[in-house]
Amino acid sequence: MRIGVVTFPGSLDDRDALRAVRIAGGTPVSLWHGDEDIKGVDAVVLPGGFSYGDYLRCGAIARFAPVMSEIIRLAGPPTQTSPGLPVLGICNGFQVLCESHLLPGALIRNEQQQFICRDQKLRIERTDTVWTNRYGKDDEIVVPLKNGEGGFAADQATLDMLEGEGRVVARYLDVNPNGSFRDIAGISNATGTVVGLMPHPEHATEAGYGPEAQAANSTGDGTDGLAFFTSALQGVLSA
Amino acid sequence: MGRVVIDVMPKPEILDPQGKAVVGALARLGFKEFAGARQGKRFELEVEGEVDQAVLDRARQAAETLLSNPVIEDVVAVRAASDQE
Amino acid sequence: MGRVVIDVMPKPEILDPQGKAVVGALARLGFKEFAGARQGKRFELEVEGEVDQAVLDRARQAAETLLSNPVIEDVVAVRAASDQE
Amino acid sequence: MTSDSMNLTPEQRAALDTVEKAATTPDVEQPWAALGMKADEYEAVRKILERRPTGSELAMYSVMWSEHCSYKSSKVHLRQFGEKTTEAMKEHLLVGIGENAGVVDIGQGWAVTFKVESHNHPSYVEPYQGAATGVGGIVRDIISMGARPVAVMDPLRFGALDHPDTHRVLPGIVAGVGGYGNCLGLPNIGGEVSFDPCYQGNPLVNALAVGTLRHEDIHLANARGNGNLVVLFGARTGGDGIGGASILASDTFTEGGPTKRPAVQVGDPFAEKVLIECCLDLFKADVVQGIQDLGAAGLSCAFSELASNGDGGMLVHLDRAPLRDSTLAPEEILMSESQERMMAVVTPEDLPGFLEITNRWDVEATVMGEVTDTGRLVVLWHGETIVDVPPRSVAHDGPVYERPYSRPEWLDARQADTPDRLPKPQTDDELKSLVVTMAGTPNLASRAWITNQYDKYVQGNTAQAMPDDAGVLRVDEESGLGVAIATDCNQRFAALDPYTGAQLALAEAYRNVGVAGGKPLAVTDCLNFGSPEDPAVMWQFAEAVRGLADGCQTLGIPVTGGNVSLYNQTGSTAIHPTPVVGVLGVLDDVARRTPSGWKSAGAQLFLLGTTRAEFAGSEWAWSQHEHLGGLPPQVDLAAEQALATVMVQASSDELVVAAHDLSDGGLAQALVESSLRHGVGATVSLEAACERDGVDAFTLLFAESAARAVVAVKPEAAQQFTEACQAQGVPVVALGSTGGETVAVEGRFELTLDELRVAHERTLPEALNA
Ligand SMILES: Nc1ncnc2c1ncn2[C@@H]1O[C@H](COP(=O)(O)OP(=O)(O)O)[C@@H](O)[C@H]1O
Ligand SMILES: [Mg+2]
Repeated sequence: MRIGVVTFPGSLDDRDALRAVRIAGGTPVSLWHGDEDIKGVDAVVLPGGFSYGDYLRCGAIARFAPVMSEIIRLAGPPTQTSPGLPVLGICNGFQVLCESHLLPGALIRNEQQQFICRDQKLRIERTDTVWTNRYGKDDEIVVPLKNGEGGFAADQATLDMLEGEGRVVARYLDVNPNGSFRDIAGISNATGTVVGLMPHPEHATEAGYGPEAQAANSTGDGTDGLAFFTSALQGVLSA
Repeated sequence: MGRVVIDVMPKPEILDPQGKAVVGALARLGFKEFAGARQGKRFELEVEGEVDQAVLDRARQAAETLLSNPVIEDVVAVRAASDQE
Repeated sequence: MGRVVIDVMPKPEILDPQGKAVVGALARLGFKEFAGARQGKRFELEVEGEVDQAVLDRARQAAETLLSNPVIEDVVAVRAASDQE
Repeated sequence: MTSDSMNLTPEQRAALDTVEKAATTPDVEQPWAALGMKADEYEAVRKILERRPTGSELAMYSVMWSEHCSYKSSKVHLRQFGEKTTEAMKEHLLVGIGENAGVVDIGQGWAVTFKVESHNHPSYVEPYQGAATGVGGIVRDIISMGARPVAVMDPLRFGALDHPDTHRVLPGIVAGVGGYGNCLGLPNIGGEVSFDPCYQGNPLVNALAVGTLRHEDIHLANARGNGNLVVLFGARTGGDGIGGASILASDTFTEGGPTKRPAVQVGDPFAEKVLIECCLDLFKADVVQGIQDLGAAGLSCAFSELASNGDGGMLVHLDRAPLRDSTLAPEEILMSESQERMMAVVTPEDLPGFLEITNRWDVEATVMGEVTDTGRLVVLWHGETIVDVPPRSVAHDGPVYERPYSRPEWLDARQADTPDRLPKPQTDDELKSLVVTMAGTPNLASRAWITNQYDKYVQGNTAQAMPDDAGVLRVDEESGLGVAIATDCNQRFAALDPYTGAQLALAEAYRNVGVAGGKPLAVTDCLNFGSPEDPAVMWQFAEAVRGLADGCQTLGIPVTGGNVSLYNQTGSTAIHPTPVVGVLGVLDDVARRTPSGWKSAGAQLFLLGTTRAEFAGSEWAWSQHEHLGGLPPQVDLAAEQALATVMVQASSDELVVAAHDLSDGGLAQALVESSLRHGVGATVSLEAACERDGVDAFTLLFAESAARAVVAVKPEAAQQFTEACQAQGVPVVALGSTGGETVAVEGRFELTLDELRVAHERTLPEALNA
């Protein structure tokens, strides 16, 4: 199973995402923003960071990178021959997905006007996505969150649509760290192939380097995020 | 050399955390008469030569594809910069 | 209800990384006619009643103390919003 | 790549101050004083050149001979760091003092480079950008050694928490440190925050960066090889911080604000991030002979240092420098401190490969000139010679001052005013409420409001960070080899006695690293002081350096680099001497580090070290009585060494589950912090320790004696652990055990973790969110 991780200028968590894919048992493949070729990978992770410095708007410039045209084309609505390329956008990657209109809504500046780094409790609400099928419904986990512009925003109709179609993948518990509407931490497209998530599961895949905080369904050693990556291995196979 | 000014503001119905912070800070400094505040962006683009309608059309296109995100923002103005600006 | 518009731009001599990123992105998207770009801020403040000179004076004061950082930014305009805005 | 050889107009040519013109117009008035030069310094330049300098030469000498770049006041003292480094101490030193940063061998072919620097004055003027560019600058030092930057730390000092200017300065500085570091993808793994009115007009922003590399990847700043090319790459040059190096760093602030408002530098962390990745690719492709970052004094520094550390000559075409502002004069280009620039020496054969990599990263690169064997640094401007100097005279042979120093006469009175006269708590109830109050003083309260704005996870190698005693990083993913780093300084101790104070700073950082399980290897320091022209300040400086150098010699760990920041004062009032010390240690496997909080009940608690009635300069004396007097705690470096030896061994034998060194706030604060860390309380009994050391409960809880730690030991390992302590001669006494929802002192009082948490966590948010 080959999972590609895109490096944009200013990507930061790309090496961490590659490591997470490896720990999960997949084959990590580095992808370069300036290439249209995605090297035939089975799935793609758009990593965290500050692509192009996050100047203008987060993800706005990265969305026009050559590699994104290919990803947008392959990840688009499913066709008879293809269920759509699975894509996980983490933090800045989530912002790129919204700017690319692969996911609805947008991410705006944190309500408290500060960058925040914390161990964040989440509830996994949708488990029939490529990226969350190894979690149980309503599992409570802890993964790091670190962002300055992580507030998920959309109009009422879009929010109602997301809720109605069960497309909220993860929700913040205990603390809403950035003013996200309806405590939304992550959403998916209709088919569950494309997922955007503000917190960082790739930073909770190795014992000793993840969060110390625990939740009801925590693994106990700070590796609650690993299942995002093991899910993809599973999900791509059965797709 | 000409200059185009493009103004982009958060959509009224979308939460504007920066605007909210601005009203709060204004009130704390005693500027209580300002009951609301919104914070957007102002771009200035430079072109060789005159700013004519063709340039303005291109600038609007740039504003709508790159400089604003239609989900959360409106392009409120695209115009030639006046001389004092 | 009146509205005051305040425009704040990075000082010309100061590095403007955002503007730099914008020109680069515009060029990559084929908007090569825009040779330079600067990105600043636009504020809209709401007041009860008319925007008269007194309000504008207060707004300028707010612009200069809070809304801009005089070390790196200039307040380029403080004015009543026109009706279309 | 060729110079934009737009020819100068006749007027421009006439206005240009060339070497030729300087030789024939010896009497032209020059603005050396406005550039911060002294008359004798200007004369010295004339003597070196045997003529008057050109405007461009004057610009170069003035910035390079400024206090900030030349260390002219501090040099005679700093020499001790080299002189007191014995051969044995150099065992792990791959690159010592003098390069951009020292490099330390940590084994398995890995090396680490680290250094701390100040950005104090710029951060007062423009907190966000000042702090941001401070981080940017120190990170470029790390890159220029050939290393990948892997973490930052930020020792910060502010005025009183309730002072209005602190509310302007602190949020901006913290946002700037975070904004830049987070955007670079460098985890922040620790630092310090201290509040003291002495910093009201003069906050301190020190930034430390760490990088890792393989031994064979070390790069140095020198220009060798006649005919090799000198390449400037990164951001364009603008008018940032022109004259900053001399004017900013050599001038004091007067009451109410800076005397001169310097042009502020604005950082572009994105450009720096790209520059980091680009440099790493250049190193990997082996297309760089020598490399230098551009910081203070910009091109003046890069040209002259590269040339004088190499074959001694260089010819550059200054008009080729890509500019952000086309109106800049050559003098300004030479002085500009625009950020995010680097300079490399590249062989002609490697140039295509070099440019391929810079293109891939969209980084502008320009061949400025070449290395020569003439022994002269020659700078051309559109073909005209505007600089022709011996590079060493600019970079290394600046003035050296033996500034007069004398022990301030007020010190006797201060030292005589001991805390003995202060009223102490009498009852257990008073002790109990003091524990709560102290947990919430500005200097002891939780730093989460600040540290939550820093990314500590990025890169995935952070084994430990805030609020633990030391930051711990994995360096090798296979073996778990890693480093622990801590920075410390109690400026009140240094104010009472700078020699001892500097040693206490060293001892505390050393202890923090040792307690976390790191074997201390090397030291970096940032010496923040007032004006060297004040003999009292100069004495403090001399004493602090002597103390630190002696201390390092005793501990057997070398100073590998650092920074001096002088003129930190408002009017004639200097800050407390603030010698910030960073210590780096190595762990064979970071999985066996010792965290500072206990995670579970049932561990046995021991107190290591001896407690004396040492309250001078303590947080108790200061926060409860605004008292600063007496003599600081005793330093016993042999005891620190023994403590670290025990703790490093215990961590690698996995005997201990947690350990916290005792420093500000003493034992009480350590118990509170270690209990709050994971919400697991403790029950302790003070009697045995009090009796052994002949002190009362108050002293045991709040004194700030050095060489102490509280350690949580697995019950089955208790005997082995105490024997290990005894074998090293480390005093050890059982305190109690972990568990429960309270911090309980048997027979005296009990505090719930909830009330302690509220007291500890609310101070900063209440003050700063207002
Ligand atoms: N400015 C800062 N940036 C990052 N971490 C900080 C900062 N200030 C304090 N910390 C961290 O907070 C914790 C507590 O700080 P402090 O009480 O000064 O530690 P210690 O007394 O062990 O030196 C430490 O982990 C320290 O590294
Ligand atoms: Mg400590």
